[in-house]
Amino acid sequence: MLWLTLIGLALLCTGIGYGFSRLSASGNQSDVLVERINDCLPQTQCAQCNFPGCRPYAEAIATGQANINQCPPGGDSTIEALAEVLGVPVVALNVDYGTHKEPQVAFIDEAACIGCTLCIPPCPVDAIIGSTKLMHTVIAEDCTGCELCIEPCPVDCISLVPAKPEVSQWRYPKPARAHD
Amino acid sequence: MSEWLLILISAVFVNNFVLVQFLGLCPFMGVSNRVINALGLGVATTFVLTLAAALSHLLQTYVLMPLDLEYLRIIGFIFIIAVVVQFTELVMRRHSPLLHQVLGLYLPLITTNCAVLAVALLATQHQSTLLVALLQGFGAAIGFTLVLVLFAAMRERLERADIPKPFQGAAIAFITAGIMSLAFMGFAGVT
Amino acid sequence: MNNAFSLPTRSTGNIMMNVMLALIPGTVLMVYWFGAGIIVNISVIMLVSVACEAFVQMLRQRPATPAILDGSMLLAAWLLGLCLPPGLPLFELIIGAASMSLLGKHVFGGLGQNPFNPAMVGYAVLLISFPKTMTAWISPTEFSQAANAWDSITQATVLDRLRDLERQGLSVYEHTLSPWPWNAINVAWLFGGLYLLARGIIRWHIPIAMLLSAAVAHGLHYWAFPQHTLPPSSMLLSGAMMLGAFFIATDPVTAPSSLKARLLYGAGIGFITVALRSFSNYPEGIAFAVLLMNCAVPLLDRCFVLETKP
Amino acid sequence: MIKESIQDLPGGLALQTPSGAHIDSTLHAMPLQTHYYLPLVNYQRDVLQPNVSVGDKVMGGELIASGVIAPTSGTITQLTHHTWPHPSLTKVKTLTLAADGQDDFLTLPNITLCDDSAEEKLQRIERCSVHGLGGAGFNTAKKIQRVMEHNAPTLIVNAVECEPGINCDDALIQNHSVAVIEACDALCKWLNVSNALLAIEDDKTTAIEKLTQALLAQQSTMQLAPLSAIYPSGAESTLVQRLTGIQLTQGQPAAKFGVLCINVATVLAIHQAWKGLFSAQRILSVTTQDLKHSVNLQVRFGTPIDSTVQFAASVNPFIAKSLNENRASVSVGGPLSGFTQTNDSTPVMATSNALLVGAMPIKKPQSACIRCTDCATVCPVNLLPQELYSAVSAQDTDTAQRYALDNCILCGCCDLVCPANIPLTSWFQHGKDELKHQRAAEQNAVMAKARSEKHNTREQQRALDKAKADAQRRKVAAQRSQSAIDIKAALERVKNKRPSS
Repeated sequence: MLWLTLIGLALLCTGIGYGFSRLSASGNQSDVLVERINDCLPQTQCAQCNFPGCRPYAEAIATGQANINQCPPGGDSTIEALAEVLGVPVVALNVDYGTHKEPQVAFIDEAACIGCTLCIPPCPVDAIIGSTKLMHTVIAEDCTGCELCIEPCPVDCISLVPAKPEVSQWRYPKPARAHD
Repeated sequence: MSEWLLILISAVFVNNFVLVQFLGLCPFMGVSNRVINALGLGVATTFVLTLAAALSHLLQTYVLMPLDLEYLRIIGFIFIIAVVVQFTELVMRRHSPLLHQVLGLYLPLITTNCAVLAVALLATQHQSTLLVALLQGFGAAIGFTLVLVLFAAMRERLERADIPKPFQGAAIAFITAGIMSLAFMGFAGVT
Repeated sequence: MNNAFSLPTRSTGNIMMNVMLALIPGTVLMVYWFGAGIIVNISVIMLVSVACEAFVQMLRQRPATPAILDGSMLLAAWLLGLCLPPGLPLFELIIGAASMSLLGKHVFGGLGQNPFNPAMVGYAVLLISFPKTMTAWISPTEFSQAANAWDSITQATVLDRLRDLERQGLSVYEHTLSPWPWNAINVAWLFGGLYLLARGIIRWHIPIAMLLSAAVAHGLHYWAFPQHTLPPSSMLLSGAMMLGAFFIATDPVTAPSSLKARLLYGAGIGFITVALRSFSNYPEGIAFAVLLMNCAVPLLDRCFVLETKP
Repeated sequence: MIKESIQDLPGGLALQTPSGAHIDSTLHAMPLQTHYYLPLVNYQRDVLQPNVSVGDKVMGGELIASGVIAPTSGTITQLTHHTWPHPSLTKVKTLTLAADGQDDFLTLPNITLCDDSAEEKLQRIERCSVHGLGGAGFNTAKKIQRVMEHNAPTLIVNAVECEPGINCDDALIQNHSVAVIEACDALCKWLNVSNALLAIEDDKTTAIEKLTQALLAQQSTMQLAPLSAIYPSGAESTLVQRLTGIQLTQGQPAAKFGVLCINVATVLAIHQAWKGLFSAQRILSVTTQDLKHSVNLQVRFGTPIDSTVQFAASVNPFIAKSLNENRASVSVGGPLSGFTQTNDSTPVMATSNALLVGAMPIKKPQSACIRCTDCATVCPVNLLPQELYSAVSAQDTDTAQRYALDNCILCGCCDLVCPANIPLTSWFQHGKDELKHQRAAEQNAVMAKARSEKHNTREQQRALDKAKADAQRRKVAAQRSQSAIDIKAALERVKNKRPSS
């Protein structure tokens, strides 16, 4: 009797296993996760995290190959958002990858530019326009301040400036609390 | 009718799994940081628990007892729970990807929820009918969902409170759960 | 802000003072019937809880004087004192006061942060830890020597006695109940509450919703089992009903924010109070009802994010 | 002629001006100053580029930057960083105009209501730099353009100044009621307005009387909407809601629903623009901090605050007294909505509707919030300020949004009633600003993501194309080299076949 039952159970297990293998489709769960992680990142595409862009970094986080504290432009708010999505504790930014700065944009000193076009391909968001032997310029609204164009410039005519003038960056300060 | 109502009330409040019997504490602490997550886990648990309670009852009554195999009860129930969870996940993924995206994360967690096994075990201890087992499972799950959601909302509020450093995080969560449990003790004796 | 507009100014301390003022008549009546034990309770609890408060403020390196002077702890201590039977052993009083102050308030960050009513936390801790002494409302005066046991045992024990009768399967009317001291005290609470309403310290939503739902729930129960329950007319004036409705449930810190949520909150307390009084092991359900509804407050607040005004 | 049955404001405060208050409704015109300071910044805090350079001579009315006109004729002497009337107390690029005393203005042709096109009328409003004079300083032409998309819009002329200490619109109406009604009628006619209302508090009896007379005299179709004097009845969202029933949420402009809600002084400015007059001045109330004495001045934009206050002091001895006692204390705006500014050469702008002179009231010590909900009772837009405060102070922007932080109109009622003296409005201002920046950052991230994806696909495509082209070239080269070898071999064969000589 016992043997019969065990055999029956084994058969049942096989059946269920077969059913599962038929039912289970290749999951797209990881894609969804990568997308949710990518949405938390600031999309500067600066590669400071040592990955070639925000999405590759998101993929690395999703597969557990990278930590959530490697994004200097995003700073603490990005780390908090990632911790929330992944259900892991919040950690401090890893300063090996850089420090958090206020938003900035690239600026080309147009007098010094020789029109070499070397800075155009590295720009991850196509924010530099210009042509051979002609002056280049940065579209400030599209620039993410990733600094990737600084290195290739042979005459060092690209610098980073604060994204917006002081007065539009100004925020109402946090009031004092009773026990601060 | 009033008997069924009593079973439900007893399962939801009086013998609340989390706050009175202290079962299923891991998801209670783990998935209560956001109300929306808590609700997701609660719904998934309700589904699985109700189904598992009924199936365990069937297994007990029609397989284990006639064959005198009651010593296999725990293994059998765990097997059933795992199957139900996996089954739920697969069906959900196939037929309702949206729901799966919302609840998918929590489904595997339910397998390890000791409350599910406890409900199945307790329901079979008192030689009850299938309907009673079903009601008990459902009531327990509703009770679980209720306190989970209440607790999640509470934790969202505590997150904004100015809690002394030594009590921040898990400490205050446990203290809060303790006081909630104290409140649920008021139901003691309701029959 | 600008003081050029002649707006009525009120401060936190002012609000607490008014509530304490409204507590005086009921307290006086309680002292009249139960003796100075009530005063002893209140003073011990006040002392211990203020000491706790000062200690915590010292640990957190914050000024203690304004925290004590806002009166919130004193008020909570007074309320807890009113709920305890006179002659409670000193160490129980200390435990109650410490749980109220530390567990009920300060672990959550102090004034304004606690999700549970501190006085009710203290009460529940005591009731569960020391059920025997906590339900012995025998007055120390000549009442205890009286021949008829019912005279010496007042209303909280009327509810107690009711439970015993019910357990024994006896009808309420086979025994004469003389709950009138408690009725009088409840009327005193009611007047205090009306004073608070008139001064605008509390709003009508919570007390009215609570009393209404308690009356409806009790009415249904009475209609179903008339011989096992008190008549609804005396129910609203029994136990701590009025104290709960006007002073405990209306604690703004632990009540929901919006008026709609407050109606639900009050109704929930009323219903649960009656349910617990009727079916649970404990004679009085208000403390647990308040704590249970406190559990639901964050969720209620999350559901009603806008104020609805008439 | 008078609109009946207006909904009550859900909340708000009846702010009484102190007894014995004296408001001077005469309009005192300020004499021409020697210097005017014109900040190169608009109401959205965008920095503007100047059209003129230092040393240029300008005529009154000349556009010296987009939306900024010269208030008089003179010479641009400086381009410096200068303070401007804003709570940030920051400095912005500012042009200094030294007046030449001629006060010559450019002349613009008259625009007639029937003959000229809508386009021309709008352009004229833009050209004369008409901005909202109620306090927000919106670009009026843009606002009207938005309303013109609607067929028969509703016009609400806002003359409600419920904040004590501000009475410039009251003074304007008392002095120019006929011109105001004329201007309103002209606007109605142009925009084909179906329903025109003029909202004013019911306690401004003189102004209402004069308006009624003017309405009768002009046979106007305007309706007067007297509102009970409860602060903040004049806020756009509550006003539109009460008069039309349209619920404005999340900072939606009323124009989207075909409602033009516009300040009464702005309406007059539009009308005057059509007549060729530039909008380079406004009426401004100067009030003592205790709100007991108030005068109304006609001030050109760019006039320094200190000279304005000095002039007010010369008109009213009580203001002079208050000024003597507290020389440095001036706040811009009313007692609730205003902010402290030092009494210096900071200029008056379109948004400055009042100056308060005197010592600021001392702030009472704060204590913890006990959720008493007094703030929710007075909130005119039905928010729960205590919950918002808890969310904003914990930097929980999601929760703050759930409690509708966007709907807050920053009226300051909750501050006034809070028993714990918590500066709630400052918190909400801070929270709104943080939210704005967060949303901008999210928007930028979305755009950058899209551009980066395009960049990546294009680069990949280019790499693929290149690889393909390389392969093709290699193949061709291989073929070519193969054929070269073949030719060589053939030549070789031919060579070998030839008999050697």
